[in-house]
Amino acid sequence: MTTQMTIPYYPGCSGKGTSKEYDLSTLGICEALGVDLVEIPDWNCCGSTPAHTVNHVLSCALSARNLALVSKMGFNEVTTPCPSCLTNLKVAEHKMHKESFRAETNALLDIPYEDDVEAKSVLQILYENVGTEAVAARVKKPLEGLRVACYYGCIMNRPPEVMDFDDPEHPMAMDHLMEALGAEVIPYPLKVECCGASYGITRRDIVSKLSGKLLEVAESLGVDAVVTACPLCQMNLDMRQSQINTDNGTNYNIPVFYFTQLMAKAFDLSYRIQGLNKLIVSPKTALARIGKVVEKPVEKVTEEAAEK
Amino acid sequence: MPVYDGKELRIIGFLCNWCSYAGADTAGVGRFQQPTDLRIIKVPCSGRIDPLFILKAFQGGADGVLVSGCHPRDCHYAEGNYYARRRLELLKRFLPVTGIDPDRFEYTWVSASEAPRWQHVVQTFTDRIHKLGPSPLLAAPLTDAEMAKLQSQVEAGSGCGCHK
Amino acid sequence: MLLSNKKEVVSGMNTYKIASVDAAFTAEVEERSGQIMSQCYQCGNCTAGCPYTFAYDIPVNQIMRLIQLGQRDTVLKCRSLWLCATCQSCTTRCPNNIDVAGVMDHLRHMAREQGYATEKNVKIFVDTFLESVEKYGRVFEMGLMTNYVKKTGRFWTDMDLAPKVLPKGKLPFKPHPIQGRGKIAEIFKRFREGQRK
Amino acid sequence: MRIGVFVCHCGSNIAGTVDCEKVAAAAKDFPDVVYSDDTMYACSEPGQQGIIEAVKEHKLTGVVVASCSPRMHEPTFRRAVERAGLNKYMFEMANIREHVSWVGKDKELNTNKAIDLVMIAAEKLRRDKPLISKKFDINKRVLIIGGGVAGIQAALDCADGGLEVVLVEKTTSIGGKMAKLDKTFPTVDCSSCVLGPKMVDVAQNPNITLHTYSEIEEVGGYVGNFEIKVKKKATFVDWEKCTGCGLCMEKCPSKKSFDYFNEGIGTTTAINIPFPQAIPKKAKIDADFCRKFTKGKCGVCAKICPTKAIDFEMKDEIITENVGAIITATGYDLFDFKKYAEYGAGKYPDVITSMQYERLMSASGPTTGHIKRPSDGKEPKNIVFIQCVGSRDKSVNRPYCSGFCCMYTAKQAILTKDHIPDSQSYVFYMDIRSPGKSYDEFVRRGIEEYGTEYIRGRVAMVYPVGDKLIVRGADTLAGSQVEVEADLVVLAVGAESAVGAPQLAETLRISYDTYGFYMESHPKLKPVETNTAGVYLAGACQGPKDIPASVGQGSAAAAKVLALFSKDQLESDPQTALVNAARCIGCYKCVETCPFGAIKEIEDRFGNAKAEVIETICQGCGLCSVTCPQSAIQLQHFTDNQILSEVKALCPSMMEKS
Ligand SMILES: Cc1cc2nc3c(=O)[nH]c(=O)nc-3n(C[C@H](O)[C@H](O)[C@H](O)COP(=O)(O)OP(=O)(O)OC[C@H]3O[C@@H](n4cnc5c(N)ncnc54)[C@H](O)[C@@H]3O)c2cc1C
Ligand SMILES: Cc1cc2nc3c(=O)[nH]c(=O)nc-3n(C[C@H](O)[C@H](O)[C@H](O)COP(=O)(O)OP(=O)(O)OC[C@H]3O[C@@H](n4cnc5c(N)ncnc54)[C@H](O)[C@@H]3O)c2cc1C
Ligand code: SF4
Ligand code: SF4
Ligand code: SF4
Ligand code: SF4
Ligand code: SF4
Ligand code: SF4
Ligand code: SF4
Ligand code: SF4
Repeated sequence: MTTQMTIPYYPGCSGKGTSKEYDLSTLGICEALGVDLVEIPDWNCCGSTPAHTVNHVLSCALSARNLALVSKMGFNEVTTPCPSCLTNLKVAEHKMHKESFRAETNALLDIPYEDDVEAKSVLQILYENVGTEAVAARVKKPLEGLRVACYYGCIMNRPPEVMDFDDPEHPMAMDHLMEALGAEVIPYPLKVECCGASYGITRRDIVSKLSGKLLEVAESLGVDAVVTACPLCQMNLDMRQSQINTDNGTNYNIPVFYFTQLMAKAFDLSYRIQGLNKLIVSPKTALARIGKVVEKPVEKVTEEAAEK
Repeated sequence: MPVYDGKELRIIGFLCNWCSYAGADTAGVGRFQQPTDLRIIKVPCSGRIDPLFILKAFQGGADGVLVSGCHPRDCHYAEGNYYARRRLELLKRFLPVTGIDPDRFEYTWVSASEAPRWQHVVQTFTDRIHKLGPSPLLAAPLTDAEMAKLQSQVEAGSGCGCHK
Repeated sequence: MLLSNKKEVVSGMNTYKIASVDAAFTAEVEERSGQIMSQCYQCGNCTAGCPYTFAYDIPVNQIMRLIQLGQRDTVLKCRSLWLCATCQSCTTRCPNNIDVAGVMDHLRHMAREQGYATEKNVKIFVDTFLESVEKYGRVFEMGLMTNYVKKTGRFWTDMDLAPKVLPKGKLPFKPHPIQGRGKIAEIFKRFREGQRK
Repeated sequence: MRIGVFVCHCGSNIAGTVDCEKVAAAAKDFPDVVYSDDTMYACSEPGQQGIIEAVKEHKLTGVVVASCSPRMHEPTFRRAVERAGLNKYMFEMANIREHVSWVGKDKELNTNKAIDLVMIAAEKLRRDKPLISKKFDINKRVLIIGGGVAGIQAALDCADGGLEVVLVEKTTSIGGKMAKLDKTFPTVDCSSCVLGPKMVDVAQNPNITLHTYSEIEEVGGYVGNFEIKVKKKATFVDWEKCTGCGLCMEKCPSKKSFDYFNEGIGTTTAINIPFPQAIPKKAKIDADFCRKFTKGKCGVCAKICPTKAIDFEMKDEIITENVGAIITATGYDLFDFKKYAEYGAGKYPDVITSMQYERLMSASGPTTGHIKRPSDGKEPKNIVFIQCVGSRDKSVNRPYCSGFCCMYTAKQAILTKDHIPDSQSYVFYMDIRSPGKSYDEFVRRGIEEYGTEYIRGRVAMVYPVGDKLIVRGADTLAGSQVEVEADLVVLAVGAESAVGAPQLAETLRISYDTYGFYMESHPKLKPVETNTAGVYLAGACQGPKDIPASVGQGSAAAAKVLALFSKDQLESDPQTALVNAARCIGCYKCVETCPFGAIKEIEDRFGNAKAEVIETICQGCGLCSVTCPQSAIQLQHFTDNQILSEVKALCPSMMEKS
């Protein structure tokens, strides 16, 4: 029951560096699900947040070049795993509906961007085009017993007018995918709170505070792991977890997966594709839970009450 | 708020008493400024408006004619505006035959509470008429005979819902 | 029980002169952002949701108020502008549908154009990032770090991470420039030419 | 014809941007105009007297007043003209205030426009004919739709005035929202102690016929003689037999039915009497939850009922009521709080609506008046109230203020302290709106004596941590973000128009605004009238209103109906259609078109088919005039000739030709 589709793929710079495992696992699971990701030839960096904080025409030009490349491939859709890249692609598309803006932007480009190309996150493609049923059907080793909190990051779904996917306050796509893998999803209330973004380098105190809060709530829910869809979130929560512990006097030890890694795990794909060795906080203990179903302590109470 | 100073055009509005006339009043009460070209004729219901009135207005040299009534479903007389809509839609399609630019005619729905909407309607319609300029018909107005012929054409319109 | 209340003591009130209201500033922000400032009724929802309020010198709803009051310098010199992460919380929840994050973005542009940079390191980071993009077409993360450290003259605060991260092979030591990198440099070049005009 | 023109200054309202003298001077040159003058306030007593004297002195046969909207003062001037001895239809008005002086600033352009408007009025007047009203009998019964406090008050006042009242209520009991409230501001007296006796009065008053669990299906006729079709929905209990003993409720096995009266806090049985003080106190089966209907077997209630009242075969029934006037008092409904996902509304059980909170506080509620939070039944200590949820919020299309939520929140915070002395209430607000007698003092008392903590700012999000809810808001006065750890969050949901309000308005042929609230005839001068003769408004159906205002309007509407019925006959509006039999060819296109069935098919004395208008039924829409191929049927006062004369007045080239 696999969907056969081909779609241009924009990995984003971090996919080739700090979030290599996101890139590899994305490619791996998509292949397993019959989604053929074709990397855009010679794509360039979208400029991430820095570009649009400097100038919108410049920022959109960087993304428009990529969109034009997609057009040239003969497609009108593109997918990317990274929410930051996604935002830039979508905003560029959105803003260029305005004639004058389009002209200004195209003036910076060699090949003007004239068509409409819709950008979608890999998460959206998996959720909408592939579907949870097909995902569940592909599972070889269900993640039963693994208790996860799904964290989407601040810009995956916001602002809703631009992103146009899932609920902006309580998104559920990743939750449903994780459920399809057999994992136990604990409702995580801070799904869309900001992790501190790229201030890790300039203002480490900010990231320690914001990501610290995310970990604090995750720990209070008693989850085994946090699941993310954003390279920056993952980096702040995983790589900087030790810094957070130092700064806040805490002692968290919560592994932080990309959702695609857990899919690869459940699909029983190769270790290289799973890329679990790339994680800083060791996922060993968490993964050991798989197969051992435990009692739910906290959440049960409120859910039953809600039923009443 | 551009007012067409010194070169007003002749715009006639037919407004139903219950919704649009009241809406224009509400706009007045709220001091929603509008261009001054429009002259309003009050009728009980948009369904009272005979396409003939509109043709006569154009024949007499009006540069634009605006009809406004209650929103569909909101008619004070239950269904008058449905009749109006059918008739006016037909008239709109017939206007080119008469040599009148159909852009000089518009019908719209404005309720008693929609003062900003009324202001918007008057502003955009007046702007539109000024873009089109004075009606060229003034030079050679239709004769009454031509008029009568036209009216019979409108009335005989195939499947004309307005005169069922 | 109030959990946290950022400023223990509210910093003293300033006097602003009504005569100092710079209507042109308000108009410029409206023109650039496409948002209508008078629609903000100061409910504070943006500040309530902004994850960075604790780090801001002026909370975002007050920035909106100061724009209404045409306080150009106070706004463009504030540090908050440089700390906003464009997380979209404010935009998503503003009851008046104001794109607050967009306004912050445009204020940053204006601050930059006027040569203000009250959070110097943030500006340096942004500049360094874009230099990397301009040079290679993609970001070269390792190079970015090195250059940032060079420019700020600060010891690399993430040194503690090095032993953990480097062995994972996630930070290539060499850039992967794209073939079309000349094209990217040109985008920047044309952009600068356009700016000068 | 001798026409007199009077141009009103309205102080500076008109004269400020229109040169009234110039308008009056220009009018002197219009055909048939023999007198023209300007006047300071035309509607004032001296103004009207001036018109009357001029009519006599100059032997005028028709009058044009150029002033405000005819919707404002046409009746005033018609009466003046009548006092001067003319037929009141020999009068036209030019609207040079709402349509001229108030919407344009250029005095010259305005003056020209005013002259044009006077000209078309004079041209029409030249073709006006005297019209005589007919008298007709009225049916002195009144229909009241909606049995909330406003409808109850109107019903009792009308009944006291000797009128027969038909009260139609959608749910099974009257009482409306007020019946659900615990105590009411600003006196904090028990809601059911105030309302209960009134409800009983309704039940006992011989002049009041009560149809509950009923809705309006169709409205025909006109002021004085409406014909109403009322749908009595099937309750599956024969109310003639049901004594309200409640045995069925004890035994019904379907105990998890949705409890509408308690706003879903707690559950009820499929067969139920919504609350102990219900009027009428009769049981109804909720077919969505009854096992007999959903599963096909049960019937326990039928076996247990001592009076054999249960009737599973019962069908909806349509009955007809004839009345002379209608008061709508259909109230309001509450904003769907689930739209605020950031507050976890509908997701976290301890985030509830203000109305749910009323039920939690009420002694007759599911917790018998002990405030227990829904999740775990614990008594909350920190309670956060969030204001303006679904009000003053453009992003959810509710830009208006709901008016009473500031006050009920102040009340709820005070009552919370009474219930739980060691509790602390926090109110996140944008503005405190308390403009009523003793209202602001009440709010201050909450703050000063009960220690309610008011925090000026909206809340961005609510999220649970452990068994607490973290409320993150802003304190814009302190210029900071603030977090409160709450046990219970109460959302002050705003008021919106009642479900089905627009549809009912269409049935009644009255107007409603963008949000479904009914439009009054004039916001200041006719607050309980509608634009449809004989239909009046009371209570929150016209816009959010608290109890004192709703009751006041209920009485006001009743007074209007009593005044209407103080005469035995009403005058019909003579602006009706009239058939010119000589031109009529009997095609009956008009008969097909008339939405009111006002045209009869008759034969003249030669046996020719002709049409004839029934004056008392004709509403004066003019649809028939446009339909008639012979122009034989003409709406009087709006004939083809009259309207075309106005068109001609505006079109110079036609003027030249004719
Ligand atoms: C939480 C809360 C607390 C409040 N506390 C106070 C307070 O302390 N003091 C105060 O002054 N005010 C208070 N109010 C306001 C008060 O509820 C209203 O002022 C009052 O209920 C308005 O009365 P009403 O009769 O106009 O409308 P409603 O009470 O809404 O009654 C309308 C009735 O019409 C019926 N109906 C609706 N549509 C139809 C239809 N199509 N056909 C037939 N019947 C229909 C309804 O079923 C209902 O019975 C409070 C409101 C809320 C939400
Ligand atoms: C500056 C201002 C602006 C306002 N603007 C508005 C507005 O824009 N819109 C609005 O809706 N409201 C407005 N109002 C409120 C408005 O004035 C009142 O709502 C309204 O006048 C109340 O009418 P009333 O008949 O109850 O009282 P009043 O207007 O006070 O009339 C009472 C009358 O009774 C007479 N009287 C008093 N005592 C006696 C006695 N013992 N014997 C005999 N006669 C007596 C008085 O002389 C007076 O003529 C405004 C008020 C102010 C002060
Ligand atoms: S949320 Fe919107 S309205 Fe409220 S203070 Fe911020 S910008 Fe203003
Ligand atoms: S976009 Fe900026 S100002 Fe808005 S909430 Fe996020 S960080 Fe704060
Ligand atoms: S008649 Fe109308 S315009 Fe004249 S004074 Fe009275 S209210 Fe004003
Ligand atoms: S239906 Fe029968 S058992 Fe139920 S309340 Fe009525 S009389 Fe009693
Ligand atoms: S038949 Fe229905 S209402 Fe009666 S007892 Fe059974 S479930 Fe209850
Ligand atoms: S009454 Fe108060 S809480 Fe209600 S909408 Fe108005 S300001 Fe908000
Ligand atoms: S439409 Fe005209 S002609 Fe035909 S029956 Fe009616 S009045 Fe007579
Ligand atoms: S004017 Fe004509 S169509 Fe309208 S109600 Fe009267 S008879 Fe019927």
